[in-house]
Amino acid sequence: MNAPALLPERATDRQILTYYGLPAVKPSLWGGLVSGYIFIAGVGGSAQIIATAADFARDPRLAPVIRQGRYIALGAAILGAPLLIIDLHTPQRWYNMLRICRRTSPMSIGTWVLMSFGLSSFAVAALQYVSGRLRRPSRTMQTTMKLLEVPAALTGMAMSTYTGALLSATSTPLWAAAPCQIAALFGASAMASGTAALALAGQCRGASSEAGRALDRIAFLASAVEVVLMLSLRRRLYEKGVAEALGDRGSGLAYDFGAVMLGAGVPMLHHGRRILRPNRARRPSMMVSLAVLAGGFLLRHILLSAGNDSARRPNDYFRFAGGPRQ
Amino acid sequence: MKLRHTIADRVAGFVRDWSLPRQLAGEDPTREAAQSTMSRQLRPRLEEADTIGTSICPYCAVGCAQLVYAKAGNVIHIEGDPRSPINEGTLCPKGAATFGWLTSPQRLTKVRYRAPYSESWEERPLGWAMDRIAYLVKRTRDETFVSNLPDGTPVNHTLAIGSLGGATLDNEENYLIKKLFGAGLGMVWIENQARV
Amino acid sequence: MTVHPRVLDYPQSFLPGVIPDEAELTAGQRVGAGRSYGFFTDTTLCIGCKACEVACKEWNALPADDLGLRGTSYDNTGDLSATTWRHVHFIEHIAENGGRATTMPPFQSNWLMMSDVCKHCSPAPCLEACPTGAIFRTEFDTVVVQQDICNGCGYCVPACPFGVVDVSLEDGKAHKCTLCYDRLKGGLEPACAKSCPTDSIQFGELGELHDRAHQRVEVLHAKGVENAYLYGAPGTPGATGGLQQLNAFFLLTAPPETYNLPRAPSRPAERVGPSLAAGLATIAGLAFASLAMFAAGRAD
Amino acid sequence: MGSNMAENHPIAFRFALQAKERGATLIHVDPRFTRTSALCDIYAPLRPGSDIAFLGGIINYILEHDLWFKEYALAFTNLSTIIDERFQDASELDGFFSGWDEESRSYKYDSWQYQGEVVPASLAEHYVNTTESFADKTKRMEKGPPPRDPTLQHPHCVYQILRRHYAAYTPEMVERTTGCPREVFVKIAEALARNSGRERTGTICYAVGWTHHTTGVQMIRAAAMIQGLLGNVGRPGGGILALRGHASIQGSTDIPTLYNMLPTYLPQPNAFKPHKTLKDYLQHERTPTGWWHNFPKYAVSLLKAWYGDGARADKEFGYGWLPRIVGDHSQLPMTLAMRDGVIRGMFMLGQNPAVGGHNAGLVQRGLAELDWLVVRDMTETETASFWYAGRPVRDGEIHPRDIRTEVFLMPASLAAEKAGSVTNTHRLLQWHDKVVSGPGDSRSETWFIFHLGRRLKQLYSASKNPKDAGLLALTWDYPTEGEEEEPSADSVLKEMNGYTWPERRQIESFQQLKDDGTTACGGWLYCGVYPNEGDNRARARHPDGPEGPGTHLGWAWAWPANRRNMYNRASADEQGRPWSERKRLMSWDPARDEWVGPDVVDFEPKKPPGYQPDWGENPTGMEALGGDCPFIMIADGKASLFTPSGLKDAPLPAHYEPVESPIKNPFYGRQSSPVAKVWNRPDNRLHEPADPRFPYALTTYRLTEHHSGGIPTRTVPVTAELQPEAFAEISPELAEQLGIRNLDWVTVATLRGEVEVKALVTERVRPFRLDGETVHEVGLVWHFGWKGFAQGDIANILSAVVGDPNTSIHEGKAFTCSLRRGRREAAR
Repeated sequence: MNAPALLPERATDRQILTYYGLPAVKPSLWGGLVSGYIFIAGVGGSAQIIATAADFARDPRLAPVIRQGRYIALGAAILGAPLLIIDLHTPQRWYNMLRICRRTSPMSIGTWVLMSFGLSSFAVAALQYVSGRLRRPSRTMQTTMKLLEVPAALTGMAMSTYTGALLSATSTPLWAAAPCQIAALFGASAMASGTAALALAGQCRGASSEAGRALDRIAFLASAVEVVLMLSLRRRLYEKGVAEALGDRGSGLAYDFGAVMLGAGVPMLHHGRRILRPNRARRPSMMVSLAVLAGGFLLRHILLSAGNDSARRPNDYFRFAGGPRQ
Repeated sequence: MKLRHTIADRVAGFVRDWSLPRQLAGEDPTREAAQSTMSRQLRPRLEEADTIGTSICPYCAVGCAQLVYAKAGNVIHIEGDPRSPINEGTLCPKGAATFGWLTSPQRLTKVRYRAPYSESWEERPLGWAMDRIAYLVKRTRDETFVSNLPDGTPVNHTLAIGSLGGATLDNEENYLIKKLFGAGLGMVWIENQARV
Repeated sequence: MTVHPRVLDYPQSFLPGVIPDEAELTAGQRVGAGRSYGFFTDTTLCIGCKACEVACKEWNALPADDLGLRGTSYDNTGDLSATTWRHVHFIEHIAENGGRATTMPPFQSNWLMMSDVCKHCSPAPCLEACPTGAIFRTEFDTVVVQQDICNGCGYCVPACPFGVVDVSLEDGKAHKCTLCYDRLKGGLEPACAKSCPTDSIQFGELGELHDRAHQRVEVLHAKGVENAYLYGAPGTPGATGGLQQLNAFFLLTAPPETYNLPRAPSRPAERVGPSLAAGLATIAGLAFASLAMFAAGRAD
Repeated sequence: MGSNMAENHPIAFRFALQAKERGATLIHVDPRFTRTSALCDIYAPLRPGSDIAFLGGIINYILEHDLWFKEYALAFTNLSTIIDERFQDASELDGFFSGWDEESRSYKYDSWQYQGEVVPASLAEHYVNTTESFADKTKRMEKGPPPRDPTLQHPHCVYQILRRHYAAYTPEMVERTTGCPREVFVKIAEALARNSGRERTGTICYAVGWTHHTTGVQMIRAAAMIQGLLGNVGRPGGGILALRGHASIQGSTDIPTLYNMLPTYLPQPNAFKPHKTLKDYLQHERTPTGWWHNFPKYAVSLLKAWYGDGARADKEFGYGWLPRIVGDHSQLPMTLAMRDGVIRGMFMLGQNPAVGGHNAGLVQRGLAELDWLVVRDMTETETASFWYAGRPVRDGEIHPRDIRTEVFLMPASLAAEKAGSVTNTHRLLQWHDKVVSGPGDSRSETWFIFHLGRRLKQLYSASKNPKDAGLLALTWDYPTEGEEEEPSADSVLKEMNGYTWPERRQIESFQQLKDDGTTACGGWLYCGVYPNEGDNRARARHPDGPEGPGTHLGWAWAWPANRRNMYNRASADEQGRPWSERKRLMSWDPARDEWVGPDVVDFEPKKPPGYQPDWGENPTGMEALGGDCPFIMIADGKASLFTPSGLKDAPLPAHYEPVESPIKNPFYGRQSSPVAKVWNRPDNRLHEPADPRFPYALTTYRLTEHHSGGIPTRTVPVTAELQPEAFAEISPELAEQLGIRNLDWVTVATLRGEVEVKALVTERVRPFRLDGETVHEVGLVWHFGWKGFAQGDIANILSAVVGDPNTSIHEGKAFTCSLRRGRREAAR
């Protein structure tokens, strides 16, 4: 029992393949607030990861990186939650997010991830701050920090990538067509933004050059992975026939130049050059870090609005949902 | 269910309907664990009705029967009567909108009067309007009543007053209209939508 | 003209109370918790009268959304939304190769009509996406948005593979057809199914509805309507990609896209796993790479 | 045909679809492809106004192919009756029938009568328009049976006349006139004929699609002839079903707020007929044979019900007080009378002529001429607001300051807010309870009329003037309930049912009515609805269970005498045996010596099928009708395939073009019906036939989502949003020709006025190929106005005041118009 082939098509009858061109699914109601949150969650999560990685490397010269990473992570957690609450259409019932845990809902998973990341980041940052004030930090404080930093990093990883799963676990054609690519891309972009944030923090607050070099290498790797993933995402969307939303002038150009070139391509080259000529030892340019951060936000925002736009195109959705290719 | 406003209310409500503990205790998070107290105690509002009468749809001539649910003198819902062999509980879009018609925001509740040459409505009591209409009917009838034609044929009518209406009215209403206007006042211009 | 025998127990003109188990009189079965109920919509019986749209709005006191003349045949409703939980489609295929059809294949008109509604899928993507547990599966196996819990996060809106549920900007909550959850509790048939003049919308227990639907398709095929098929019953288009069945399923006679329905919708929850895995894998890789780089940095 | 059941009577269509499930063939013949056509097996396009060509074609087809049901037609119709030899049909007189009197522009019936016998009409106006006086000629009806030739060879028997008259209605002519492809027409004729006979029956459903024509009555007559020939009358699944519009339009015709009738089809006394005295009235309106022979009992009982003790035997029971009509007082001339200032005061009781009245611009100008206007409705209707928002005011023709009309707008109660009975299209009187009171000052019409009557009686109480005696004698003592003093509808229904006088004991059936003043009955046909105290049958809610007979005699009450299938004696053959087991309904049970079956027999229960009148005794009334005469209301008891008297335009339907038609009449020289009521005056000018200025065929109609004038659904948000704006439906071909795109504003114009609506370009409307010439059609929805949530221009601004000669019903279904892109100039 399968659906019959198309009725004999007539040139005049445009609505044969759609219902008067009306949308088949509904776009999400999310906008700048949500794309902002996704970006910030990424930065916070990866900042915590980098801080923890630096801590495990047990290189005293990385202390500022660790400290700044933890504060950035806490800042992100504190800033993220209100963004989400404001975006609710009945914000006074925000606490209902903690009413249940639904394994099938990335937003439910995300809520508990945000909770745990927030708490652990707060604890680590608090301990960090207190130990910073004491001349001789007690051993127990050190060990608890060491103990808490692992869950913080792990939840940081989740923070950076669950938002990808959140988008793809919908019926919006553009998001649903590339679940793995989007989540991976958000992860890579998060790391790039995280390192950029730390590089910026380093310049403002002062950091050792070794830390700078390590950050360069990480930034280069993250941006490279990001570029690769962006291009594979674009190809995947074409394969699935849902790239139209990203194809037309507006978001297509923004994606190609803004996110890909500005956000990842240029920084990758810049960090690459710095790695190849270590001796030039110039300080990593503020502009590049800002570009990465801007590119990171732009990437999320474009994917979000392009996704909403693709939901309004019935032909995109029908192609995604097993409809006839044409 | 009172809308929860105060913080205490919110907290109490949250705790009462908190699904996590019930979920951990093994309840299905898609079903019982997620069900709120309001959903558990939900009842159809028809059960609040204190009077349930049978009516006939006021729209077309198929004559579908309707059940009218009323509470404290106000209609709360109207839907098809399953006992009628004509519609067996079903209703068409107009019949289903009967409740909407009775409670339409555009319904008149007061008598409106427009004086000759005036450019606006005025509100007037019902009794005053009835008296005024009776007076006008008598005046127009007395001025225009014809008992016999010039050739002596008895006609006993007035051609100056007309009445339109009845296809949407009950038999009892039509009967009194024809009885008073026809047999009583001698009007002949009595018509209704049967010819529209 | 056949009426249910129990009708004879209520001869009064003024009834003492709501007729108990009225669904038995109007749909031929009592409604009981623990069984799964749904709609079978047979579009070959639909006369496009929109009684379902009106009955739904009257029962649920939904406000009118005055959209004006849309020019899309007799459909001025446009789509399901937070204030419209039933929507009748009108598709005109009158002209065929220049001429106008006069003798038409039986049971399938040149003017397709179909009353669209929430599919009450099982499993339900909106339910699986809902982070607050506002959307839940009732004791009648239907899917309902609980207005006292929903905080308007809006995640169910893009999750729904059929674009049904929507968040109202007036009251900030998600709304969709509840399969008349309150009426079912009172033993009443849902308002739209009870009102449907030609029983195109049939309410009943899912097992029974599936048998009736398959039988109806055989009858139609025998009468020459070859392209009649079920949409949403287990193993048919619409119940695909992880969606076992749609509790509100349809009998259609044209490709699903004509009715704005996806041919093979998929269950979004199935994308959570792979997506999270890919994301975590990538970032974990980068994390260890950065650890390695830090460590290398320490060496020299 | 002539109706759109799925859209306008959806619940009735429920059973049409159930019949289709059990193998019935559904056929829809309509100018547009509608939601009914979508569910049918065969759809035939039909140019508006050409229905008789189509139906005549079917009669021709049935006769030429010998498909008619012989035993039924010969036994129960007047097919074999011999007509006066002077009769000539339209084929011989190029569109006229014999008896045409040019000077009086009407027909004399002499040549239409049975040979040597004058047949009184069975309509409410029994008077036969023959040159000789009616009274003495009719006596001969009792002398002997009408002349018949069962062998059908006689050149003047109805069968031969039909063959001659319909010879021209060949399938080719049908295609030329209606635009319906020949093979589709033949397929339909075949389907109808094959599904009739002993084992199968077919039904024809019509509505205003037929009545809204100047030849409307003849269209329905043509369908009656087809069903008579095919033996589909009085049998289950047969008949001609009138899908009436309003909730109680049948009731408002039975208890007629109509000018030409007294309750339950008694003729209104007419100044130009021998109705001077009660004796003349009874004698002339009483038919010698058939049920109407009981006429005097019903007339006297009615007068007794109205005037009570005032109706004294020596005072003609108050007959003198009844007003006489002096011509046509229907709504069409009423519009003109208002416009000419004849009418000075008007009551609008739930009617909205500013939208529903034809030539609506003229109606609104007429309203401005009134001294006073009382509008009773649930909202401010277009009629109530004409003086500041009407078309003449908005176009600047008149200003509120110049309108002297004193307007009262009074809130009215709706169905569940008042008790009362409504009569549906199946003659069922169904009671609706008063569950709540209307909002604020809303009152029912019974309240309004009762209290107005009480005030008038009080105002006239001192008058000795004989012209007021009738009013003072009116029985007006209905008990009232509640502090609103709502008169008891129950008591009014009891009066309609009838009771003995003066004891006022309820009467069980109209057989007990007397003409000596000892019985009072407001409506003889409704006698039996309230047989004894407290037993209101209209309120009975006892349907049959699934095993029951399925006639549901316990659910409400059908007039006459709760018979659910009219003329159901015809469901048995001459010997009283059912035509077939499959289509069994009533049959003669020799053992019990009476007619038996699931329905109440529409016949004298004890009259055996073999009974023949004893002509030697000059039998009158029902004795003059044999056991094989199921049509008891007709003078000879047989179905009238040929109508000797009663119809003003023709004994046989002949195709005439509508008064305004895009083409010439292909059948005859005579273009449109010679006796159509046409008022050609400056404010009601008509188009010439095939007028190049107005080339398109215009038809108006309603949608499922709206009702009558629109107010009952346009003021309800949930239905208003379903069809929010007025629109005109045009074919893609016409749209392309005029450069109109979907949803463009267009202006439709006639000599009466202009209307601007949006265009809905759809393939459901098609151009008609008529003999090489293409005629385009414009469909216009007519129930919009400037009030309510859904608004639009009033289509009836375009229509003209023209009417059917018999019923004075307008021609809203077929006239002509022009169409252009863009809005009205006046609006810009």
